[in-house]
Amino acid sequence: AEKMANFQTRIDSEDRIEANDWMPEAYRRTLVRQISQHAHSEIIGQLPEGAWITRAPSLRRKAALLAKVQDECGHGLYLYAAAETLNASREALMDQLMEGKAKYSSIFNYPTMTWADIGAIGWLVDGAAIMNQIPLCRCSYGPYARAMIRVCKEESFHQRQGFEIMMTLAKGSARQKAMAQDALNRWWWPSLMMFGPPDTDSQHSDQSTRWKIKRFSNDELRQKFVDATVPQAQFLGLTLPDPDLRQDEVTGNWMYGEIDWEEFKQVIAGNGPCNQDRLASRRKAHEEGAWVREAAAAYAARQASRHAA
Amino acid sequence: AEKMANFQTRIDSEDRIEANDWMPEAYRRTLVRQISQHAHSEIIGQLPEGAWITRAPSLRRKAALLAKVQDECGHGLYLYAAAETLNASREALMDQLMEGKAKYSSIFNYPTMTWADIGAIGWLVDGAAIMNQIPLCRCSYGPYARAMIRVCKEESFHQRQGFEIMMTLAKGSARQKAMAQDALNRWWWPSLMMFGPPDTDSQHSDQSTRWKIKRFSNDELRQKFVDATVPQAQFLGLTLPDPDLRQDEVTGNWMYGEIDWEEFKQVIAGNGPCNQDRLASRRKAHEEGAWVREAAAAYAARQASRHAA
Amino acid sequence: MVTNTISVSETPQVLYALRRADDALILGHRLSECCGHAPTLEEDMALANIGLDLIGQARALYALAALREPSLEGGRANTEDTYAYLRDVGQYRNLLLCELPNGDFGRIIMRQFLYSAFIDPYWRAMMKSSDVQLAAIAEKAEKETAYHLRYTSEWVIRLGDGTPKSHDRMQAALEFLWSYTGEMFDTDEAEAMLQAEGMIIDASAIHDGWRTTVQTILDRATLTLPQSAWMQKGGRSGRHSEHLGFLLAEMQQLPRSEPGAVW
Amino acid sequence: MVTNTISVSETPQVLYALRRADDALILGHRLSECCGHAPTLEEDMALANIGLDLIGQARALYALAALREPSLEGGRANTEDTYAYLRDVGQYRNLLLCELPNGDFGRIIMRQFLYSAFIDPYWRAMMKSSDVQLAAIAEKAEKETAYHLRYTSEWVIRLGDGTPKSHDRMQAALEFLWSYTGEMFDTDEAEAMLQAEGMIIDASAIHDGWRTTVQTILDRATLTLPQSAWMQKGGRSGRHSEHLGFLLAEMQQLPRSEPGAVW
Repeated sequence: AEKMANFQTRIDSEDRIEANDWMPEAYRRTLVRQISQHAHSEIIGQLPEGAWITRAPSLRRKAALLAKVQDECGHGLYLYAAAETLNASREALMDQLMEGKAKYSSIFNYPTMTWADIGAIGWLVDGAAIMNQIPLCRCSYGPYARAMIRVCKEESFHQRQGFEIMMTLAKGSARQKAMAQDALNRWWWPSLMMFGPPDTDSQHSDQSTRWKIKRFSNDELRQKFVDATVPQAQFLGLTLPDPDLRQDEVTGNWMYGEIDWEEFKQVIAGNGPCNQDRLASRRKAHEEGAWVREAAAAYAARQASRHAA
Repeated sequence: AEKMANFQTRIDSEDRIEANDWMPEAYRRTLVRQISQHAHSEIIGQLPEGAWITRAPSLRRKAALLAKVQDECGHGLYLYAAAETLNASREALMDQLMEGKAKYSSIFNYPTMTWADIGAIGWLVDGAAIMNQIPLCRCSYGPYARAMIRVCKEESFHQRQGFEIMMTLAKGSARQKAMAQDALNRWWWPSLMMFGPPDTDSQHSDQSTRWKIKRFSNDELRQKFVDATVPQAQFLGLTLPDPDLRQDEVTGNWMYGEIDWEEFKQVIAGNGPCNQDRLASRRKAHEEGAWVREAAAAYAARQASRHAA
Repeated sequence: MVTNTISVSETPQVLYALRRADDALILGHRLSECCGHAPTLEEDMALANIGLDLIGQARALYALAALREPSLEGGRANTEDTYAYLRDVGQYRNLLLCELPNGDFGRIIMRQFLYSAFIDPYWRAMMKSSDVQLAAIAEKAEKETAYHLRYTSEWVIRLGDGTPKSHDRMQAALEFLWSYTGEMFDTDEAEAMLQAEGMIIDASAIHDGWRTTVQTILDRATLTLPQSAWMQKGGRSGRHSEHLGFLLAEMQQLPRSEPGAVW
Repeated sequence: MVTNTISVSETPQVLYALRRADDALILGHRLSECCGHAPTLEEDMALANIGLDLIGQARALYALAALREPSLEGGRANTEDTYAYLRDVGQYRNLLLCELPNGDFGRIIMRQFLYSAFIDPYWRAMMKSSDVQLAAIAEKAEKETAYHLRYTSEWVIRLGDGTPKSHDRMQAALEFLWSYTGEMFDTDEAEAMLQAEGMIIDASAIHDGWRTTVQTILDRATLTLPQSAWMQKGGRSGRHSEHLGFLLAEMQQLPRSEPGAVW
């Protein structure tokens, strides 16, 4: 109990908790869950965008997209490493993912139907992710906070790239503009869902806030995102697919229509358009790579024993 | 010896030998080799054209090509069935093919690079095949002769389709015409090689001729093919890739330049551009289908024992 | 101007014909991908046959759509080939079920079985359409799909009740495909109008019979109907999986590489 | 007129640049296909890295080709994107080796190793090119390919000398790829002209060193150099395998679906 009080005192004084510091088991568990979900999201997040690397319409776009998807893999690596500082092995976490026991961001269960989706993901999905993640750069757990600083830096670059793709399309031919609008129509609502359930329904939040893992509520972050994004859409000359959208005269906030939380629940429950495909892809890569990992382990073991001998 | 003399008498009087008739072992062996090579050629021949079914440029062409490749599979089936009348099992023959021990027509070791290749194959390769096969409709072995009648009928239909594709391209845009010419350039010489080595080098021929398995020499058939094809190329407005091509004033035959028999030898020896790909495709289909064949056999056996019980 | 992407005036009749045509084309295309690669020569021929039937149905239905579509600017009309080759992924109206990648022979068979068990009674009922052209298409198609259903039913039974391995593969195929079957029975306002006119039947009316057929065959195949009731949809309104884009990239490459050319 | 297929004036300098650019682009594209699907996250990143390096090299080489190509009718000039997206399969000049399908991770590694063991010393020698732009491209590329060679060598050894299964797979990969290695060392008249000017080196001069590198690594990997001496060729003159057409259909689909659009 004394330890616990000390711990909370450190948190309250904005001290960073490090891997070897004492921490409550629930704090560790919460972090492992959150960090690993985040890591899984990066790895699964490679897939929808990865589907367009081979079809990117210019070499510049192709290189940028490949680099971006590679960055996501890198983010996954940092994050698994952060989770490992909490004694959760990457292998075990990835097994949970492949067994369908671990969550990842529901947004990646939507398909990338056209090239404009690559723009929309960069603009909206990375935009929402940054909104979620910037406060995490000040998370009480040091290794996570440091990973997030790096991640955020790269993601804001990706977000600008995505916006630039949307701009190019929005200023392009009628077909390109329609493509951009269609992508916006499909990605807008799922992006809003990325901030999680409304505050009235959200679990975990109170404790996470006390521990300074979470610094803003889901609805606060969602509102920030909407307020940032509406003017960007206007700038692009695209229409957000929300007839109820209007600016509050007093606060200046953009009030949005009702989110289809039933859809969100279904996607989380495994019924999104691509859940099955995503897990199947991940499992396939894992299974097809088994012989490689085994061989590498066998070789390393033999090298080690040779050196020992 | 008496049997042998009787046998040759029947052959000489243009009698058809049937499956249950006595025949010399060498006759049987020669036929099995020839029929199975022919069957293999049909099955492997599905692959180069099959590569364009999914990319055929109109629905009419797509349906025609799919039907054609299906016909080739059907020809394979008739021919394996003809070989089975000579006590050679389809399974054993296909195993030889997959092990690389059996030959098939060398032409199918060239790749189909563009859509025009589908035209060129229909026109030239089917054209050459028909030239080779029409005499086989009168082959002394009944089951083979009957299979060939059916095959030839379908192939002359395919040949007309191929010519029509070439015509459409030759009358199309500059790019389409260039595509047709390029395909002709690549398929012309390999088509001439389809008739086999020059008569001066040809093995097996004498005995096969006596047995009325073979009725014309390689060079005779090759000449017929060239004579038939040159006017067709002229009609298309395409140029045969042979600077030495000229019409003999006396015979009216078209004299062609020297064939690169070294290339032919290499392709036969397994070094054609696609030998490796073709066998790999066949093996893959076979391996991936193993569980299906096993299940079908298990089911059939169980049904049989249920009926017996 | 030579165009490389068409627009379609999707009146209810046109939309109806395109939906059915797209189902047939995309599924036929998937089957055509296996040509030369099936587990036996007999199955190679059978799958090609089914593919050919479907492509033929698609052509008849596209021709009908072209006939019914209000003519475009400058009097140009769409054709089977402009529908097939010059529409973008979001303009395709096929069931998600039809665009799923082949996977192994078991999944190919199971997909075809689940579809045939729907489409065969569907076309049979459509033979009574008040639209004589649709009725004629239905009559021809039904003859074909009756065979597809028979052929695939036999294989579902054979593989389901074959070896333990084949049983597991078929059960996995069924689970994989199951959530894509609901879309077959969906109708919308556009179709409701045509139903009211007696032009088309209500697809949802086929559901119970379909379920019985499926249950009967699965029982004989010793396979278990999945429990999950959640059903995917989107294809009918142009919201497709990531798979369809790759299929179209390959299929449309040549016509789109040279706008206006004749092949 | 907006065109959807370009013609290229293939002077020796242009042809040279396109050949090297096409090698890099096509191989880079193949590597990009694995992104998200590698056996480990580290290898996923490494393959993407190599892919990015190659695509970068391709862009530099296409830019050089564009600079050296005599200007087209109407003063239009080709660009990296017209070269990549608006040439037909027969206009591509890459090695057959680069277009072969990925296969498993072992084959990907082996292909990259065989290529890197050639191209790294090649670019090192090209750093002395009399053409300053080529020399600069070579200098940048060599830094990258030195890493590719190190990375792939380590994996060839690790997998060759890993488990019996991995050994067999690597030996099979080597046998599969071997006949495609000869084309790397081919030269022709167009290149001979540039060699005479000191602009480029003779690729065949790299052969012995390449062979030594390969032999050394294969020895450590307990793999056996194939006996067969027959070598495939064709890519340099536009005679490609059936694989390249599928790759291009996918890669070029979008730009060719809308001639003249900016993406």
